[in-house]
Amino acid sequence: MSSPAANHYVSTAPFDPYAAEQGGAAEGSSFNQASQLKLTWWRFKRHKPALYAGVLLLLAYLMIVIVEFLAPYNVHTRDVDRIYAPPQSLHLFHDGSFVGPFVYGRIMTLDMDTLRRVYTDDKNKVEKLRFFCSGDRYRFWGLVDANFHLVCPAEGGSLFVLGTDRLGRDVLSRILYGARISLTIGLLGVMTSFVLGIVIGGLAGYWGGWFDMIVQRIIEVLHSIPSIPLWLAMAAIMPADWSPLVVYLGITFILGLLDWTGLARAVRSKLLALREEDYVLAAQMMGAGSSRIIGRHLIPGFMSHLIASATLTIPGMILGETTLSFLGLGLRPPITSWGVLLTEARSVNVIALYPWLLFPVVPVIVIILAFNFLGDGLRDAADPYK
Amino acid sequence: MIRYILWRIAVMIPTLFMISVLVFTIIELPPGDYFESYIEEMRAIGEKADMQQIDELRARYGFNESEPVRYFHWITGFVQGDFGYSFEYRLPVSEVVGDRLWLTILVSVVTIIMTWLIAFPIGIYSATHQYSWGDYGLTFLGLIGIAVPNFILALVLMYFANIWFGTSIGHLMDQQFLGQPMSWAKAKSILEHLWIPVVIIGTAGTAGMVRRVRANLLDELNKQYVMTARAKGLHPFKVLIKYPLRLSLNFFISDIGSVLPTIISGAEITAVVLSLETTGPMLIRALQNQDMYLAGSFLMFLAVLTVIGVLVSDIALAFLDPRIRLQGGRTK
Amino acid sequence: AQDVAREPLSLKEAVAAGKLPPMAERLPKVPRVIPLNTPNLAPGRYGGDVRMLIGGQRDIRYMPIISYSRLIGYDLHFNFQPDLLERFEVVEERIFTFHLREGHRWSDGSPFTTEDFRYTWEDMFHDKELYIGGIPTVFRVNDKEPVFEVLDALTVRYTWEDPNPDFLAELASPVATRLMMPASYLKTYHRKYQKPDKLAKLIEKKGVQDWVALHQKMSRTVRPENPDLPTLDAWMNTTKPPAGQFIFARNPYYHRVDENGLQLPYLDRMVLGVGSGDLVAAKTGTGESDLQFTNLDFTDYTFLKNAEKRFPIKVNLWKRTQGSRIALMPNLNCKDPVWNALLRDVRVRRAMSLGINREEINKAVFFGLAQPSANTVLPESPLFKPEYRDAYAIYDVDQANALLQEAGMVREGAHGIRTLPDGRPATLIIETTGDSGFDSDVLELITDEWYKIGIRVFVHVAHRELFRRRITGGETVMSVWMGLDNGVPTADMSPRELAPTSDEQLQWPLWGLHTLSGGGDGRRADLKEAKALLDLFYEWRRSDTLEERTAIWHQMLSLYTSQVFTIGIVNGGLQPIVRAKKLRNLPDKGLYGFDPTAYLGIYMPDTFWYDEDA
Amino acid sequence: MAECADLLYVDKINVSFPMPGGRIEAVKSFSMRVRPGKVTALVGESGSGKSVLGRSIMGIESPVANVSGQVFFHDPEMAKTVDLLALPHDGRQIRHIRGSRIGMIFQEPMTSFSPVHTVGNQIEEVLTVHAVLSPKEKRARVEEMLGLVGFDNPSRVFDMYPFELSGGMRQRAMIAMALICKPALLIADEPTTALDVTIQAQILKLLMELQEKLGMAILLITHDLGVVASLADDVVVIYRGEVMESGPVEAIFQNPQHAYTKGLMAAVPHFEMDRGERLKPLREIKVDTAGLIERCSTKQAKGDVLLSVRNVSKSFQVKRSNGFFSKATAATLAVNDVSFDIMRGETLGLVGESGCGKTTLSKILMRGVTANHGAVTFNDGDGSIDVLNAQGQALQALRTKIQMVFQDPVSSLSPRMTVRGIVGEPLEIHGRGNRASRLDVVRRLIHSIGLPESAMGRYPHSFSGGQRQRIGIARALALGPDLVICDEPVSALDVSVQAQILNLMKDLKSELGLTYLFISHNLAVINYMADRVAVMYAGRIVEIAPCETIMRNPVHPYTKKLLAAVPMPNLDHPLDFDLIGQPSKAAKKLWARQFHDDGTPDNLTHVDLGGGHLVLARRNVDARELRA
Ligand SMILES: Nc1ncnc2c1ncn2[C@@H]1O[C@H](COP(=O)(O)OP(=O)(O)OP(=O)(O)O)[C@@H](O)[C@H]1O
Ligand SMILES: Nc1ncnc2c1ncn2[C@@H]1O[C@H](COP(=O)(O)OP(=O)(O)OP(=O)(O)O)[C@@H](O)[C@H]1O
Ligand SMILES: [Mg+2]
Ligand SMILES: [Mg+2]
Repeated sequence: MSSPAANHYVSTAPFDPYAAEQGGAAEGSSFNQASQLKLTWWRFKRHKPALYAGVLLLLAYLMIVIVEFLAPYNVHTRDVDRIYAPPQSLHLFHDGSFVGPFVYGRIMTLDMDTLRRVYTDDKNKVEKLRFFCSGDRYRFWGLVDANFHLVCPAEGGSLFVLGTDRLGRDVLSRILYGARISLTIGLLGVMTSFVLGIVIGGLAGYWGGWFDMIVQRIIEVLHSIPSIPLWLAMAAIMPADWSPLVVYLGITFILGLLDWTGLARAVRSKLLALREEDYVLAAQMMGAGSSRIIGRHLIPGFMSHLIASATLTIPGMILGETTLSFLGLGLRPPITSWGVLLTEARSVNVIALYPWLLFPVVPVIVIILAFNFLGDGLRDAADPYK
Repeated sequence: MIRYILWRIAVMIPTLFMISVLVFTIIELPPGDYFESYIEEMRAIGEKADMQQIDELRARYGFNESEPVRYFHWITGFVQGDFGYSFEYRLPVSEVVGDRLWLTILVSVVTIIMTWLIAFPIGIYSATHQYSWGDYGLTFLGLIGIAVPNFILALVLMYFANIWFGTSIGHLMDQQFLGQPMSWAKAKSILEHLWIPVVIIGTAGTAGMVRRVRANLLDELNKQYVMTARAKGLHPFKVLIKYPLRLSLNFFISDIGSVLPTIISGAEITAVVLSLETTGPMLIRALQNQDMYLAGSFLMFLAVLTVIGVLVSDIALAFLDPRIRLQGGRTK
Repeated sequence: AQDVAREPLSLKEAVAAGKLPPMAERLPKVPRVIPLNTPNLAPGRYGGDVRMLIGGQRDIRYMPIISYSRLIGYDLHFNFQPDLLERFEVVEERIFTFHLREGHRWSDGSPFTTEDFRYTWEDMFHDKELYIGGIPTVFRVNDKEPVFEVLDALTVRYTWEDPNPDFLAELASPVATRLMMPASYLKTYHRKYQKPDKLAKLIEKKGVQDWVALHQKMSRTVRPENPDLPTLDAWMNTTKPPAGQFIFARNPYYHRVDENGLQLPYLDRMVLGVGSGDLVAAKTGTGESDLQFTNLDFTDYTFLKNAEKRFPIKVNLWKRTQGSRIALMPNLNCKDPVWNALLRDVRVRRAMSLGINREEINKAVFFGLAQPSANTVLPESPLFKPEYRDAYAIYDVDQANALLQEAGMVREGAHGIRTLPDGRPATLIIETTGDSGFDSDVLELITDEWYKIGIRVFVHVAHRELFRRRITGGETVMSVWMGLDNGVPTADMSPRELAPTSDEQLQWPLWGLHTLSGGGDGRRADLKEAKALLDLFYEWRRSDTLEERTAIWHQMLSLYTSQVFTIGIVNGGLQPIVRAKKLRNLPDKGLYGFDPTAYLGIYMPDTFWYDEDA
Repeated sequence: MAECADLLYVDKINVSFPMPGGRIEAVKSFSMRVRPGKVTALVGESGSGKSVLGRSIMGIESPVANVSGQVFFHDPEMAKTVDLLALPHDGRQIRHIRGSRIGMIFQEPMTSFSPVHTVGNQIEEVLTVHAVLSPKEKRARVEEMLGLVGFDNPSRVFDMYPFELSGGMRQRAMIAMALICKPALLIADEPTTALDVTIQAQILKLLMELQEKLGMAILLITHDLGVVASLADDVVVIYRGEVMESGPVEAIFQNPQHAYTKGLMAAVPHFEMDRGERLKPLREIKVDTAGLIERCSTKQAKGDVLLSVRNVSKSFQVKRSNGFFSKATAATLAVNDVSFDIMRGETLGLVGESGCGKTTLSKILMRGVTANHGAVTFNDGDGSIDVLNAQGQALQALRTKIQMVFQDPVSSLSPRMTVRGIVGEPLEIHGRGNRASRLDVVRRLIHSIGLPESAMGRYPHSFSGGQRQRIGIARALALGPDLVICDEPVSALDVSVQAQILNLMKDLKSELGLTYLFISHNLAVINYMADRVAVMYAGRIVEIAPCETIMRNPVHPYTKKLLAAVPMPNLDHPLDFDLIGQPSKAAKKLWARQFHDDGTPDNLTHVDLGGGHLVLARRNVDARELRA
C-alpha cells in the first residue's frame, strides 16, 4: 500500500459490520452497569496520593476514637518537676548493645540565674519503654476507667518524646488528645457554611432576577458585619454557665451561618454564566426542577472550585479558635485542641526558649496536606476529561 | 447597563440603612458601654475611678438616652459627614484615623498585589503542570503558609528578622520615625518593615488563591475552545491567558467586591500581633472598649465599601462573561 | 556663663538665647534637694533619652504616676514627705495647712501659687456645670465638705469638722486628686474668664460639644494628652495624640535638685513607643527599651535574662506588693442561696484554702520564688506577722475534708464529688478575666487539688466589664483577682481594703457598695465578722495615734486572715524590671506595685541618669 | 517514504485513548496522502476516527491520547518536509504551521468558539499570530472573509458573541477563521453540516475558488456523499480507524469494491425514493420499538391538530462588546409572525436558510426562549395546554410530552454526566420505573442508536460528533413523548447510521404515533421523513405544503433555489456553483416582485394555493401568477 490515495486501494482485512465498537469495557461488564458515583470511586482509587491521603485521614479519625489508649500520658497529667522539658530522644542501643527502644533518664536542675530548668540526660539510667502496658489512669470516653496504654514510660521514668509544656504536661499526649476536637468541631461550621453557600448561591445564580437581588443584598449586609465585633458581641451574650466547649460550638455554628456569603457569591457568579449553557436548557426542557439542575448539572461544573475552597477552609476550621482566642473567646483549658496548644505557644519566649511547643503545627500541616490531596483526587475523579 | 447601575445605587440606600441598624445593634450588644470599660481599664492597673465624674460623662454623651435616639443621632451625623467622637482618643473620629489610613492602604495594597503577582503565575503553573514536582512543591509550601497560624508566623518571622537582619520587632517602621513627617529615612525604614506583614498576611491568601486558580483553570483547560485556539498556532501561554484563564476568573471577579473593604480594614489580628500602625488594631480596640462611635463609623465605612465593591464586582462579571445577565430570570 | 555651662545640654541654647531664664531663676527659692550620696545611689549627669514601651496610647498615664510629683509623697519607707509643698501642718487630722515653695513655676513658666488651688476649688469643683454632682467624694467626710481658705499667695488650708486621716494618703497616692490646676492656662477655657465668642471658637476648633467638654479635654491630667497643659511633673508631654510615639521632655521648671544643685531630672526625654502589649517583652529583649516595667511578666524573665548577653540591658526582679499575686474571691453576696450559705460558713472558706497546694503552684508557676501565703501584708510591711501569712495557707487535705463534711457538704467515701445540702453536686464555676497568662494555669492546678476535696471546678472566662457586673449582680459564686492592692501598708495607711468599703471588693461587692454610697445602695453587711471589720475601720478613722492605729490594723488583719474572706495563694511574686545597663540609680531590688509605690514613683525616675562610663 | 508530490503523507498513525477497563483504539495504523491542490475526501462511519485523525495531524489531540506514527507535511512555501508529530509539542515550528499553513475547521462549530470573546476578535487573532497587519487592516480582512462565507452584515457579526449566532452562522465563522490565512492545507471536518444547501453551495464554491487560486489542498471529512461527489478528487473510506478503500473519486463512486463502501452508497436517501420505501443501513439493528419506550396509547385520532402556533415572534437584542454605554443596536427579528399547525402523527419538516430562526422557533415551542408575542397551544386530547404560559403541573406534563433534540449535541449534554445518567435523566425526573428498569431502558436506547453498551459509563466529550448526536436523540426518545422537535438530528451522522436512525424514528412514528417537527438542511432526509414541509426564510415561513408538492412543485423562489442546490452523490450531476453559489442577498434581488415586501412586511400574506399549499406573497396576487 505504497500510495493509498493515488490508485484504487481496497482493504482485504475481514469486515464485520456488526462488530461492537472497539475499546472500552466488554459488553455487560461491571463498568457499564456502574453508576456515576461508582465510576468516580474507581477513578479515585487510581489516584495514589489521594488514596494515601484518604487512608491517612481515616487513620487519624480512627485514632481520635482511641487516643486515651494511644497517648502515653493522660492529658491532665502534669509533673511540676518536669516543666519545659525538651523532647527526649529515643535510643535503641546502649553502650553498643541493643536494648530496644529506650530513653535516658533525666536530671533537672534549676538555673537560679536565668530561672531556667536545665535538663541533662543521665547516661547511666536506661529507661526502657513498655508496650501494651498499664500507666496513667484515664476515663475512656469519660465512661470507663482504665489504664491500658500502647506505650508507657519505664516505671518511675519519663517519656516526653515531644517535650513538656509549662505545667509539665506531655506535648505528644496533648497533641493526640487535641486531635479529638480539632478534627471534629470546626467541621460543623464549615459544613453549615458550605451547605448554605451552595444552596443559596446556587438558587440565586440559577433563578437570578428578584431572588438574586434579595440574596445579594442579604450578602452585602452580612458581609458588612466583620466577624470580630460579631464574636465580641456573641461572646458577651453567650450564657456564662455554658461550658467553653458549648460556647465554642455555638460560635462556630453561628459563624458558619454567617460565613456562607463568600462562597455563595462565587457559586452564584459561576452559575449565572453556566445557566446559559445549552445543557441547562436541555434539562429545563426535560422538566428538571431547580434543585436537580443546580445539583446535577451546574454544581458539578463548579466542583473543582468547591473542593479547593473546602480544603482551604479546613485549616480555618482546625485553627479557627486561635483567632478567637486572641479576643479571649477561643477554647480554653482544660479543653485541649491544636488551636489551644498553638495559642499557648503564642509568645516570643516559646520561640526563643521552648521551640518544641510549636510542634502542633506539624499535625496541622499533615492533616491539611492530606485533605488537600484528597480533594485533588476527588476533583480528578470527578473530572470527565481525566 | 446604566439603568441597572442606577437602580443598584438606589437599592444601596435601604441596604445601608439596614446595615447601619445592624452595626449599631452589634456594637451595643455587649453589656456596658465605653465608660464601664474605661473604669475597668483603670482598675486593671489599680487606679480608682471617680464614679461621679463618669456618670457625668455618660450623661454628656447621651448614654442615658434610649438606644433608638442614640442611633438616630449617630446616623444623622454620619450622613452629614460627622462620624462622631472617639471617647478613647477624645477626638473626632475623622482625626483619629489620620495617618493610619494611608499605612493601612499601603500594607493592604502591597499585600494584595503581591498575592496576585505570586498566586496567578503559580496557579497557572500548577494547573498546567498538574502533579509535577513543581506543583507538589509549591502546593506544599503554600499549604504550610495556610497551616501555620498567622500569629506564630508573625512571631517567628519577627524574631528571626531581628536576629538576622536586626529589623526592629513589630511596627511598620523603626520607633524613632513614629509620628515623624515623611522622609527618606522613614520611607526606607517602612520598606524594611513592610515585607514581614506582607509575607504573613500574604501567605495564606496566596496559597488559597493558587489553589483556586489551579482548580478553576483545570476545569477550563479541556474545553474545546482551547483546542481551537491552539489550532490557530497561538503560543500555548497566550492561549492560556486569553481563553481558559479569563473564563476561570469568574470566582476571582465575584470576590473582588470584598477586596475593597479589606484594603481599609487590613488583617486585624496580624496587625495586632505585629503592632502595626494600621487601622485594624484600632478597630479592634475600639470594639473591645466599646468606643462605639469610632467602631460604628468605621464599620459603616467598611459597609459602604462592601456595597460598592459588590456592585463593582457585578459589573466586572458582566464584562468578563457577556453571557451573564444580571437582571433576567432563569430563562430568556 | 558659668550658669549656662551647668544647664542641661538640651536647654543650653534656649538659655543662652535668653528664651529661657537660667536655672537659678527657674527653680523655686527653696527647691527640694534629693540626697543621692547613699551606697546605691549617686548624683549624676545630664542628658539622654529613655525609651519605654507602652501597650497602648492610653498608657501614657504611667508617666504622671512614675513622675510622682505630689504635694506630699511617700519616701522609701512610706513616710509622708512634702514634695511640691515646702512644708505642711496637720492638726487633729482635721486641719491641713499647705505651704507652697516660693518661686515655684508650672512647666510653662507661670507661677504656681494658691490661685491655682482657688481656681480648682472654686471655679472647677464648685462649678455646677463642670462638676454636676458636686465636689469629688474624697473631700467629703461624713458627707461634709471642708472649709477652704487661701491664707496668702503661698499658703492654703483645708479644714474639716471631723478627722480625715485618709487625706494625706490620698494626696500621696499614685493617682492623686489634684487640688491645684494651672489656673492661668485653664482660664482660657473657662466660661467665667473667657469671652463667649472666643470660647465658641475654641469649642469649634477642638471639635467638642461645649465648654465643659472643652475644659475637661484641656485639663486632663491622668492621661496627659494635652501637650499644652502646664504640669509640675519632671517631664511633660510634647506629643499630641493620636501618635505612635510620645515624647516627654524635661520640665525646665521642675522643683527638685540633686545635692550638687543640678536641677532634676537628669534625663532629657522619656520616649514612649506605642505598640501591642504582647510585643513589649520581645522588643525589650532586643534592647528596644531602656526602662521597662509594664507589660512584662515573670514568665518573660528567662528570655530577657538571655537577652542580657546580646543587648546592653539589665534585668532585675522586684517584689510585687500585692497581698496576694492571685487570690480566689468567694462571693459572699452571690445569689445562689445554697452557695451563699456555704460561703458564709467560715469552715467552707477555710477548707477551700486548706485544699490548695500552694507549694506546687509556687513551683510550677512562680519558679518557687514567690511566697505561699494568705491574702495579707508582706514581710516588708511593719504590720507583718507570720501567723497572718500562714493562716489556713498550709496544704491539709484531711482537715479540709473534715471541715467540709462538718459544713454540710457531704460525700460518700473518700473520693468523688460532694453534694450540696440541696442535693446538687458540688460543682463550682470560677470566673476569671483571663488577663494574666498564668490565671488559667493556677486555676488548672486548683481544679485538680479541689477535686481531692470533692469540689469540681469549672473555669469561665468573662470579659472584664461582664466580670464585674456578674459579681455585683451576685451571679458569680467565685472569682479570681489579685489580692490586696497594697501589701506593704503602714499603720498610717487606711485599712479600708480589709473591710467592706468598696464595690470593687469582689468578695462582698454589695456590702462594700453600701458603705461607699453611704447606705444608699447595696446591702448592709450582715455577717458578724464583716461588720466587725467595718467597725474597726471606722475606729481607725477616728483614731489619731500611731499605736491605736497599729492595734486596729492588727485586729483587722487577724480577723481578715482567720476568716479567710479571700483565699490568697502566693504573694511576693516577682516582677522583671529591665533597664539599660548604664542607667543608674534604679535599684536592683525594689517593691513593685501601684499602691503605694506608684510603680517606680518612690524611686524617683528623675534621679536616673546614664552613666556613660559604666 | 513520503513522495515529494504529496502535500501531506500520513504514515501508519495510531491513536488510542485510555478508558477504564480498556482502551479505545480510535485510529489504527492509518496511512493516507493528500496531494497538493487536490481535495481528498475522508468518509466513514460515525465514530470511525476521522476527527481524531484530523486533530492528530494538527497535533492538538487532547494530552490523554497516545499518538504514534508519522505525518509528513511538505510545505510548498518552505520546500521542506517535516514530520509534524516529531516536532516539539506546541513548539515554534508547529505553531507556525498551525493556523497559517494548515487550517482546521472543527466539526463542532457551536462549541469551538470561546463564549466570552467576540467572533471578530477570535478570527482576527489568527492574523495577529501569523501576519503583520495594522488593526484596521486586520478588521478589514476579517470582515471581507466573513462576507465571503455568506454573512450579510460582516461588520455587525464581527462584534457579536458566538452565542448570539445561529448554528450555521457559527460554522461559517469557523470556516472564515480557518481560511483567513489562506493555508496550504485545509482540514475541513464536516464543514457544512449546519448549513442549508444554498449556503453550503456558496461555501463549497468559495473552497473551490481558493483551491484553484491558491492551490490549497483540502482534507475534507464529510458524510455527505453528494458533497464528495461534487468536490473531491480522491476518496479515502475509513471504518473503525482503518482504511477500507481509497482511490480517485471516480473509482470509488463508480466502482466501489469494499463491502463497506457499497453499503454506504446504498444507504443514501434520494429523491426518487418511494414514500414507503425503507433506507438500507449497513447493519440493520432490530429494535423492539414497542418495548423501547414506555408510552400510553394514542388517545387521539391521527390528523387532529396536536400543536398550533399562532403569530409567534421573537427578537433579540445584541450585546455590545465595546462598553455598556454605547447605544442599543437594532434588534434582530429572529422569528417573525409565524403560524402553523402540526397534526398528530405527522412529521412536519422545517427547512430554511441558515440563521433564519428555526432553532429559535423550536426553542419557543419548548419554552426555552420566551416569545415576544404569539400563542402556542398543545392538545393531545387531555385538554389543551397554553404552552407559552403553562405553569406548575401543566408545564410538567408538557415537559413529558414534548421533547427536543438539540442542534448542538456537544453543549446540550452535561459534560459531567455519564451517558447513562444523561439518557436516564428524563426517566428519573419524571419518576418512571425504578433504578433497574431505568437502567434497562437506557441500555436498550443505547443499543438502538447503535452505540455499544460500554458507552454508558463514558462522558460526552469522549464521543465522536455523530455519537453525541445519537445520545441526544436517545435522550429525547426516552420518555416516549407525543411530539419530538428534532433540530438537525442527523447532520453529523454518516449515511449508514443516519439510515439506521431515520428508520428507527420512522418505526416509532408509525407504531407509536409519535409526531415530529423535523428541522434539517438535508432535503433528501426531509423528503424521506416529512409529510409536510415548511420553508423558512428570514424569520418567516415562506412556503408550507405537503412534502411531494414542495419537492415537485415549489412556488417560492427561495424554495426553488434550495432544491436546486442539493448536491447529489452522483458524479453525473455536479453542482453548478455559478448558478447556485451566489450569496442569498444577491439571489433575493432576483426574486419576482410578488414575493418582495418592499419594506412593509404587511404587504405579504400567506396565499393559499389549495391542497394545504400556502406561500408567502403579495396580498392580492393570483395563484397562477405565482406558479409562473
Ligand atoms: N477524548 C476521547 N476519549 C476517548 N475516546 C475518544 C475521545 N475522542 C474520540 N474518542 C473515540 O474515538 C473514536 C473516533 O472518534 P472521532 O471523533 O474521530 O469519530 P469521527 O469519525 O469523527 O465520527 P463522527 O463522524 O461521528 O464525528 C470514537 O469511537 C470516539 O468514541
Ligand atoms: N441569544 C441571541 N442573541 C442575539 N441574537 C440571537 C440569539 N440567538 C439567536 N440569535 C439570532 O437569531 C437569528 C436566528 O437564529 P437561529 O439560531 O434560530 O437560526 P437557525 O435557523 O437555527 O439557523 P441555523 O440553521 O444556522 O442553525 C440569527 O440571526 C441569530 O443571530
Ligand atoms: Mg467527527
Ligand atoms: Mg439552528
